[in-house]
Amino acid sequence: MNEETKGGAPPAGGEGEKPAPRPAPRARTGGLSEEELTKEVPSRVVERLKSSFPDAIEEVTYFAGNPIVVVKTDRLIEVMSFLKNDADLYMRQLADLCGADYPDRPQRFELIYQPNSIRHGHRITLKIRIAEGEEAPSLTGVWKSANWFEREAYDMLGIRFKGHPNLTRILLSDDWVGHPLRKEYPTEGRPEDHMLLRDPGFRPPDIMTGDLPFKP
Amino acid sequence: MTNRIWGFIKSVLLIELLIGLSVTLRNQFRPHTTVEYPRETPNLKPRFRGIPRLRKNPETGEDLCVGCLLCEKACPDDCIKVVPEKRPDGKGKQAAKFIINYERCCFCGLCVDPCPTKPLTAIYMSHDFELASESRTKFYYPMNNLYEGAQIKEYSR
Amino acid sequence: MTVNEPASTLDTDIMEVNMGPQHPSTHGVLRLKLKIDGETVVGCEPIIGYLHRGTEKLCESLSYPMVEPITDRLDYVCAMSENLGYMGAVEKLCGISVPERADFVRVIMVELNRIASHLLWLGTHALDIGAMTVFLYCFREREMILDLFEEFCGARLTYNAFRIGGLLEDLPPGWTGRCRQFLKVYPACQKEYEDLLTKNRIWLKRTKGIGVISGEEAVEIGLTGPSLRGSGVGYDVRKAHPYSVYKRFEFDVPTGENGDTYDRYLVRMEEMRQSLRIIEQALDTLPEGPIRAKVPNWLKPLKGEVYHSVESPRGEQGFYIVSDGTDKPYRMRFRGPSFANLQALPQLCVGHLVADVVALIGTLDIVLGDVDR
Amino acid sequence: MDTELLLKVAVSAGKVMTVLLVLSGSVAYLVLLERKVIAFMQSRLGPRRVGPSGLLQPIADGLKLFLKEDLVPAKADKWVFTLAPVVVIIPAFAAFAVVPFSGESFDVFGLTITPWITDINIGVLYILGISSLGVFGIIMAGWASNSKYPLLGSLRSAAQLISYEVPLGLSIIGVLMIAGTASMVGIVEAQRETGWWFFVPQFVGLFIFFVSGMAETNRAPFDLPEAETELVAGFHTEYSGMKFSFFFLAEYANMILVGCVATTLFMGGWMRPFPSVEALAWLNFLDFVHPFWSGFFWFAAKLFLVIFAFLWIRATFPRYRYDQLMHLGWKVLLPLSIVNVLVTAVVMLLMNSGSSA
Repeated sequence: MNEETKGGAPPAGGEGEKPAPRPAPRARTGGLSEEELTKEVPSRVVERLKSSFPDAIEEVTYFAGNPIVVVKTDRLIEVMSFLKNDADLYMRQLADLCGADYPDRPQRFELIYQPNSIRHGHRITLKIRIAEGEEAPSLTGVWKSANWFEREAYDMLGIRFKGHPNLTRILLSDDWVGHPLRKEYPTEGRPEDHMLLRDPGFRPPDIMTGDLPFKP
Repeated sequence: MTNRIWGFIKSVLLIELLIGLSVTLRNQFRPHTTVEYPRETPNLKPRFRGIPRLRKNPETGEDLCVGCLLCEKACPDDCIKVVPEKRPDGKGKQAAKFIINYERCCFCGLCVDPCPTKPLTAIYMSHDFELASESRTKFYYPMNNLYEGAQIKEYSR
Repeated sequence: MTVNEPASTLDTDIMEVNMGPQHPSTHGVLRLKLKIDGETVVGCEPIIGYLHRGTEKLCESLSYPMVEPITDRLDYVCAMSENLGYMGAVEKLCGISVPERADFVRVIMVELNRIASHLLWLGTHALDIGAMTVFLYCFREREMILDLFEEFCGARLTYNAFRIGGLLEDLPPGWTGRCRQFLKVYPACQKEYEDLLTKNRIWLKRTKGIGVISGEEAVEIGLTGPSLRGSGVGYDVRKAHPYSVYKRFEFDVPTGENGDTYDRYLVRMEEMRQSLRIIEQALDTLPEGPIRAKVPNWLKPLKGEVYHSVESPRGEQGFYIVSDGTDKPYRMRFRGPSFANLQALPQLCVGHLVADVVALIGTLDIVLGDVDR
Repeated sequence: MDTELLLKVAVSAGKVMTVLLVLSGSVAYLVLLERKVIAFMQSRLGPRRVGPSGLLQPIADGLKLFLKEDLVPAKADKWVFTLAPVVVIIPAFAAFAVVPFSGESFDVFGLTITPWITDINIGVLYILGISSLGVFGIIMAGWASNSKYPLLGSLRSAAQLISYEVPLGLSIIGVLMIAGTASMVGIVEAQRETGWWFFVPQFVGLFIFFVSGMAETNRAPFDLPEAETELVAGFHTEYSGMKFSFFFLAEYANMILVGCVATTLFMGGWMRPFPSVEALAWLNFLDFVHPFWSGFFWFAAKLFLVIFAFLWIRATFPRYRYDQLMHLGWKVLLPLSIVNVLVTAVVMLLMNSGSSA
């Protein structure tokens, strides 16, 4: 709708686009610059975590005002129990749990947790990284709500959780092959094949080659 | 105490049930809200998004489409295919083939946003929405039919 | 689920009943494996996934603007909230600030949609419990809202109404007047539903004390939205983590006391009134000005990841986007409130009768498009 | 062979056929009425497509049901499955034998044709007895379907019918005590004699009768056996075609029956309002055709009122839960009906002793 396409970063709304020295894909957002987005923000949760578990934290980054803490896998339950039960943090709710797949990394999967403190309004993104074949610790002992989320992560990415009471597929059928959210899983199948199975006489018109039942 | 007595009387007299009954009885005499659809045509608002169609310049009758492929790129469902060609007069391009696969279209209107022929966009969301058809091939249109509105209505009776 | 053997000399058996996926009151394609002893539910296992469309995978091959129509189809009952949440996530990811007028219009739309969604919930919930007239009254009023939406964005269910950085089109002329008209008409309509239900003894019998969950437990199991607030926890994303321009409006977050079906009903009824308040304030202070920030059509955000959540009518609707610096999201995660809420169903069901199961499905207000994604 | 007997049999058979036909027709149109009334209450229009504003809809529905494939589930007990709808529908129609539809008799060829099939001196008991037979059909249907939802539905239904039979029966006793007869015609005549229609002294009885009647006929808010949102369709989930339509007809026939009984016992049957007030005699305006018709008109009008109340309540209220229904039946209605009987007895005793003294 707005100005588009004709090369070059558009002049930004508000803050102004940052000029050059940035790695490969040039961001074109019209919004804040990288510095502003990745700026460190004071966070009580991170402070407490750093002081209580100095050796469990691998990495702390910030994006858009939200701290992202990477925790060592074997310390996860400890850290999470602390987050949940510490009176100062009191993150009683696990809002979300999801996995992400990075096939080129040595530790292929990331599990991303979003604990949430209803009393204090804290929020933080917590991550662990695990390699393929490795088992992640299950949080079902800490939060009941982790149950289905972990089943979903297993279903979609094939991450196994140690200590999960019922680690079965949840969204896909039990006889499904593969884990769809892995990057090597194809996005597109061929729905036409199914059409052929149903009606052998039906020839799908191929829109891309213009092979149509009429002259366009 | 009086409250409790009053409450008891109320509950014996079924007051709240009678109030409920009065609501339904009152509504019996209100005008109905049914739209008897195939008999009455629904009142479509100007911005209603029906199936996307192509449009000619209403003054000159020329094709508005300049074959820029922006709609093809913007479509989340991959349902538009445009084959551009040079215009006969040599100025710019036009669409030689313009195919919309209505089987896949999700009526989102994202193809209209980037269309460069402002203010009258070449592709627009028409008010036609009666798409049911007996054959899948009917969902692929010859380009000529894309220009005409209200084509697909096929049912009878 | 442990099954208590009834102390009886008669040989009794636990019967397994399949409720759904095709059943009149499962609100879509939810399947419940119920274990019943007579009519008492002793075990309940939800089986989901019949509507799984792989949207998270699909989003990885679409550019950022193209995802919006997909968010419409997650929770199709409140597509505006989904739109707003997704827009918020992308704008957070890119650091785009939205013009004020656009934000106000968005809030009006989302709150109208909240009313529409609660109306649909009320209708179906009442229908499940047997009061079928409320269903049609609710739809009558919902139609008014949908007419307003149709006028604004051209669609009645899958709106695709907002664009990254603002709106596609401004409000049509005369829209605010018609919206005010609706605000004027609506409270009387809501009184009708209340007359039919709130004090009705049958309704009270069917909802009071059914599916009680304490606030602590509700937080633990991941309930959000009205289902959580019915248990007395006043957690509302609009207040706790204000997004858009919600900070500028005055509204209350209603909470229940007992955490039963009736309280959740009251909370939602009150929420509709609060939404009316918000819309009224927004209409009164609707600023003039541009409706869209300057955003390139072919958006390429920086490398990074954000979690953004909004208060959809069902609860916390979260969007987690991982960007790898290209024009397509690397990983898109939709945190559906219905998915998390449905997890509490087995806990709520056990010990109640079969007839209460439908009331409990209704009170959690699940939308299967949101559960299965 | 006695010709008189033959003639009597022929007349009876004719009346039976008439009642059957009229009843089937009115059941069909009762469905249309229900759909229309509820639609108007819900600001809809109801069926509109078949015939002028949907008037031919029942015929289309009946035709559809008649032509529909008649499925029997593979594992069902075929005999019982087929028998069940018959067992349900026969008592539903048979109970109409003692209902007086009007007060005046015809004289045709010297024969007096009464506007009721028969008038037996235990008419009320006959209706109670016959109508409670239907529950066997329902149990048979639920059991023979060999499916879980019908089984649950039929169990619910059996429990419900048996529990509500008791307050239903007790609620009538007050009327019987005042009238001093159990004949349906006699009760109407008794109402003419006392000058009061019995809903005035017996309003509690009428209330209990009405509520139990709703429960007996499985109408909302007591439609648990076929609670659509819980048990899909209850005991007739597996039925289709004609067998289904038998259940359907029986349900609506039962509804009309309850209406007829309520009209006869409590609302003065075929009498016009205030039958003792001569100034209102013009209310019998159909007398110019035949007095039968004005009686029938008033009977039908009262029946319509009762049935309208049924529909109205269905459109308004939520559904009870199974245990709450039992609670209402045994712990509220049953004691109330016993108290009603006692109070009636005491009052009658007092009045009688007053008049005799």
